[in-house]
Amino acid sequence: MAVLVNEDTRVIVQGITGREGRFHTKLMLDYGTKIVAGVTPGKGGTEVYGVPVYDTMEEAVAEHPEANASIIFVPAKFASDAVYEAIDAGMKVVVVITEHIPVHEALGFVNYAKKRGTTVIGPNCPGIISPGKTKIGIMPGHIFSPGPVGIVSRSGTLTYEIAYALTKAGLGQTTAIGIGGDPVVGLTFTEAMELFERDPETKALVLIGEIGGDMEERAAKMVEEGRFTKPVVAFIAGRTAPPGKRMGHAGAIIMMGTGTYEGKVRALERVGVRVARTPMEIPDLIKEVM
Amino acid sequence: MAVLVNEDTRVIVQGITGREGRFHTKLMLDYGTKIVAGVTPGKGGTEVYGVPVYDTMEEAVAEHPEANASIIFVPAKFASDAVYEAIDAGMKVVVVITEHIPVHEALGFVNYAKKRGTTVIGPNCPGIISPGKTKIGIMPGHIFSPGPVGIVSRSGTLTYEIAYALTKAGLGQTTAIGIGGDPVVGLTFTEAMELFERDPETKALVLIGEIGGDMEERAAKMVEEGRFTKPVVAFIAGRTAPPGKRMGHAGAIIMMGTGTYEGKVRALERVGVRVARTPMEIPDLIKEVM
Amino acid sequence: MKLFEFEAKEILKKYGVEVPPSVLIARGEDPAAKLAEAGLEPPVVVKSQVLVAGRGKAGGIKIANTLEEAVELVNKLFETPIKGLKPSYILVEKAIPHDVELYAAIVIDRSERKPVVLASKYGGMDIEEIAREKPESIVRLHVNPEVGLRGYHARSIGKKIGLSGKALSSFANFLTALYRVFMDYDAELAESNPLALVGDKVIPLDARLIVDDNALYRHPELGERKIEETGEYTEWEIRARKMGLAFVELDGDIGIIGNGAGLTMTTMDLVYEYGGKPANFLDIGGGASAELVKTAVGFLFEFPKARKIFMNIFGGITRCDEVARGVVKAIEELGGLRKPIVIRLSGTNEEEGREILRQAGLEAFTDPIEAVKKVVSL
Amino acid sequence: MKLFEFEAKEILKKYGVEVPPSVLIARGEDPAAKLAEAGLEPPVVVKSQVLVAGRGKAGGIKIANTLEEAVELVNKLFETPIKGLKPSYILVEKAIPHDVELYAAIVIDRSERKPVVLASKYGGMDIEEIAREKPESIVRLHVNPEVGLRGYHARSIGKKIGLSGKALSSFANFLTALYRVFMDYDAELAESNPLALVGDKVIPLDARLIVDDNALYRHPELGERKIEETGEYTEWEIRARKMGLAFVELDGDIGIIGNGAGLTMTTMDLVYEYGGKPANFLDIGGGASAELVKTAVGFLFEFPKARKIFMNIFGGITRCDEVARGVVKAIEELGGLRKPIVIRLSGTNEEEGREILRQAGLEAFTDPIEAVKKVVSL
Repeated sequence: MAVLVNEDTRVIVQGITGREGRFHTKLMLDYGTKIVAGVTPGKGGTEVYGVPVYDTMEEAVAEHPEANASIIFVPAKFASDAVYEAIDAGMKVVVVITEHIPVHEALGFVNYAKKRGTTVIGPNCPGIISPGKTKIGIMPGHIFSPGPVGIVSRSGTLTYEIAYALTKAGLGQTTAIGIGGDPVVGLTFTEAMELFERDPETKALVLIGEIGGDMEERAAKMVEEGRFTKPVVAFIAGRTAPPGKRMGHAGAIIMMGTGTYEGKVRALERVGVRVARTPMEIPDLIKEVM
Repeated sequence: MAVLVNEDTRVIVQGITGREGRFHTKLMLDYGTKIVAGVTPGKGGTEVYGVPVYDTMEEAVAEHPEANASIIFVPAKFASDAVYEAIDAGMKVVVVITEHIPVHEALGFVNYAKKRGTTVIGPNCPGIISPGKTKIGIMPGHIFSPGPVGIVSRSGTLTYEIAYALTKAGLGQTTAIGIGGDPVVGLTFTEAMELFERDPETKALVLIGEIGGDMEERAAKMVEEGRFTKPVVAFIAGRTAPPGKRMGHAGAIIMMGTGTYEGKVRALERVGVRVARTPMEIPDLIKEVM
Repeated sequence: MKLFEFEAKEILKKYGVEVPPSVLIARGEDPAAKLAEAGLEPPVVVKSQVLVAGRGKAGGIKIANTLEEAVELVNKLFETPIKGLKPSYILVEKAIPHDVELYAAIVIDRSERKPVVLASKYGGMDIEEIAREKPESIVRLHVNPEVGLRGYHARSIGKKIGLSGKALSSFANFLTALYRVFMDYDAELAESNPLALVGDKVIPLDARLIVDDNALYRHPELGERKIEETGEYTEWEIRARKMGLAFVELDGDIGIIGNGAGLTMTTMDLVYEYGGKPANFLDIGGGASAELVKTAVGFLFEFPKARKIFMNIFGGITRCDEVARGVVKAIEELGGLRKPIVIRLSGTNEEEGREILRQAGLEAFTDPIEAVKKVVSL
Repeated sequence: MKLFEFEAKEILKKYGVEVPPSVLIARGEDPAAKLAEAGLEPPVVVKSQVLVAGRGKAGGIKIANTLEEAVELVNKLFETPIKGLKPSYILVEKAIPHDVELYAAIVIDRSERKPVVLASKYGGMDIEEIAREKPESIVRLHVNPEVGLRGYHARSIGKKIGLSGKALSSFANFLTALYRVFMDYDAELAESNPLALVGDKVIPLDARLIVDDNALYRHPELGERKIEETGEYTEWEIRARKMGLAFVELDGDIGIIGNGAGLTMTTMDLVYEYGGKPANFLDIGGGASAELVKTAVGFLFEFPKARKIFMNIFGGITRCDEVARGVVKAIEELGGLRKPIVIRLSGTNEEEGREILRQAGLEAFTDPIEAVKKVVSL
């Protein structure tokens, strides 16, 4: 078992003929990800690393009805269309790597996906990996290893840092999900936690948050209400970030009073979630709680 | 029993303080319709024929939680808002009398109503009457009488003509629905027929169609497929209307080849529905089939 | 409201669609000067801007191989009535050589209650003709309004009508632009036929846009269409519309007045059924006042095709006494009973109405069939 | 992109909202002439057009009782820096007498993933202040995007903040217009505070609009905002942005470079944790080239606050060898190792990177904690 994606997941790469799409298709194939098709409008009939390319998702799915997930490397201007296309083509999981998608567009496709029962991961995210099974994303595969720890994270590189520390400490991962750094994302902490709660292999969860928004507070509430029952440890980036400044993708603090480092740590610690001071403490904390 | 509305239906009149709203509130009250509230923005706190008026549907429903239907006399420019407001306030049936609502707006609220489980009747319709029980519309009540015949009609006056003929022939009605003359309406022939099919008191149905669109053809298909099993007779207006001319509300014929009088009669007769040459033949035909 | 070809093309252009280079010449302008200024290279297409269907077959579209010929044709087309109507504008476009003519349109599907895209690889003929001759060529796609018509929908349609590569992209861009126009302009119809395939791009050679009359208040930029310019209405229909009457001219001799579209159409049908021929359709609607009835009756007094008048009223909201008063007023104020009139009154205040007529020397029928037989026999 | 007050008000006006009569004076224009031409009757409000919060408290808003006084104030405000920034425009508005100041805003609720309307009867102070002092006064409504914010939603909110009758209608019209602006302009925030209640209508005394930077390509009409005009950035931040670097200036002395926002923030946190103080945040993002790394290192060489540099790289897409090459290039091409530099390298091509650095005489750490301790100790 794993969360959302595993060795049976069959993937379509949208925007497969672009520089990024091509590069990561190779890396995903090398990792063992089962990529069955690619889509780039106007490039139907070609191949990328042996993967057949189609003009539309409709055709790709007609030829590869087993496909159930897609990953999007399409430029921001066309990325929303690609998400709708993936949802309409029946994908259960859609990973949106693309950065700089207008937030109103994200609102649109995220709400549409929910209605249609599709899980959108991202946008502006590194993707999802179930170590040893499949990697649908741009994370370096070798730093992850199979094991009992779930990871859900708002930050890319920080995920790698912590996953690598866990791996070195002998703590492998069921699944690691980078949910993306944009203000509006398709899969939130609490939604990811519902999935990890139901996954019997996941014995503990690492929550990697950052300043801005209130996802960490909502995660704490979920723990408090007993809707997430497994051990959780957390790390929150941005303790020393000055207020009102946009730190990379960490959004501004507009929702009254929420979004501060202190607020998040307080909310988590109040419900018994241990919050690490440095990413390097995470493996020890996990060992303590597991 | 009756279809959609009966003596238990509790009605809110939207646009109750306007000329039409006020006039028909009086006529509906006289008929025995249970009107519990009216809504006109800015006129909250007043009364119309003893009916309390509120600024919003939200307030009206808070005070009269038993309300389950509304009728809309709001001018075209504001009518769509009123429909959404009624749907959001939890009305099960919304009758839209208003004419001249842009068709793109009708598309919007009709689709929204379907998702929310609300039945919209109209726009541009005379409403619905379950004789002897309730009248939510602008039809003259006295020409209807209780009995076993259902009526569903695209035309207002023609409904009155035929209902009156039925009444004079001793054939009362369970419910008569004027679905409205606009190209896009909330309740179609086939949707109304599903309701009449399930109503045990309705023993036969009169279908009053007109040229344009393909609702009659779809009704015929429903009979053919055994999804409507009661006796049906029909009258179609516009046999001699010249093609391409808009005859009052009967729309132009843009959907290739459909919408002609001949096509509709052929479709209906092919599945055994008797089509009257004049409205006056309807009572005799009903007697024959019932 | 139907837009002229040049208006529809202007709008498409605003939405990023490439249209043929052109110049618009209004009646009274100097065609030679306008053409010289525009600098179009012949051959050019000279197109009468009228709102009637079948304009090409009626001689409203001509090709000119030189500018001199174009000037001649412009002058000629200004004087050529198309289905009875002389144009106020002529559009002169650069001729676009092409091999393939496609069809693309968006309309509202009443039953599905969604916009529907129609496309075919056989453009150049009417959609009805395509439907008859190449029905299997018509690709239909219903648009989920929540998602809109997006690039991938348009590409899927394009593939199904045989396009690929860059032509497919060009078609997809055109179709999504057409959809945005359809939505933004509250259109009942947005169509291009023919939509030419020129190399690997599509160019609309013709464009039609019909805007929902009920939504016109949201589009003040479209301005007012002079009813005379549309070519949709006869002289008497124009007069009626200006008086606020819902009137359609027909070919018979019995003037028809009814209340409600369905009943009025049915009245026409009844007249035919019993051997008569209606001269018109005239619907006074619901709740008509005596004044409106007077206007309607007076209008048919004037309308030369109507040799006699049949008025079929079923009183609901409309009150029979009010109708009767209007008839009497027309007779009293508009020069007497100028044509034979047969009246059927039924419903609300029927007796009062009948009494009012009786005092003016008129007898009303209750049964429409008897009334029809009577009027046909006159 | 934050819009200036006058821009936000122009847009609201286009959407039918009544705003105070005003005149905009650009730096270099003649205030007396502009004021005379505008014909505003005093008293007027003279408002510095800067994009910083708390403008009023910082002395950027003044009242003038005569036009002479207004001219003086305009001249004075042009020379008055607000949080370090002198304005390019001054807006002079007719003062609007009013008793009640409301608050109204629309933002995106990230967790609900819907637009949310916020309103309060206690305007005039920051929403954070209202939330602290009158939390029960804040009315919140999430907008179902399929339906939009319609009149009845706005009326419901208006009633809850105590409005009725015509004032309620005016507020509802304002709020639905604000929502249309919010949607049409891809806004992150659309706000009016204070929104004055004047008799039975509402008038926005201030207006804020922040447009999503990612959607700016859809709004070419907004033009380019000169980064110097925004007052959001320090001189060094402006220089960094023009070089394409994601850089935030801080108060310490350790220059920070990281890859990825989360890791870079964490690097700052680690520096603090071990007693140091970061001079900046500088994120080179994912997959940085040697050239970009060179630019970033060179920038910190110049940046005076950074006395020493700490580079924390975890290689994922970013390759450690590429980063190392960039560091070496900076040293070789930009004048040597101008400041002490501590580098932590881990992940993809870590060994290759370490070797490249070693050849240039630099030793990279593997453990970030050891690296932090080192840089703090320098």
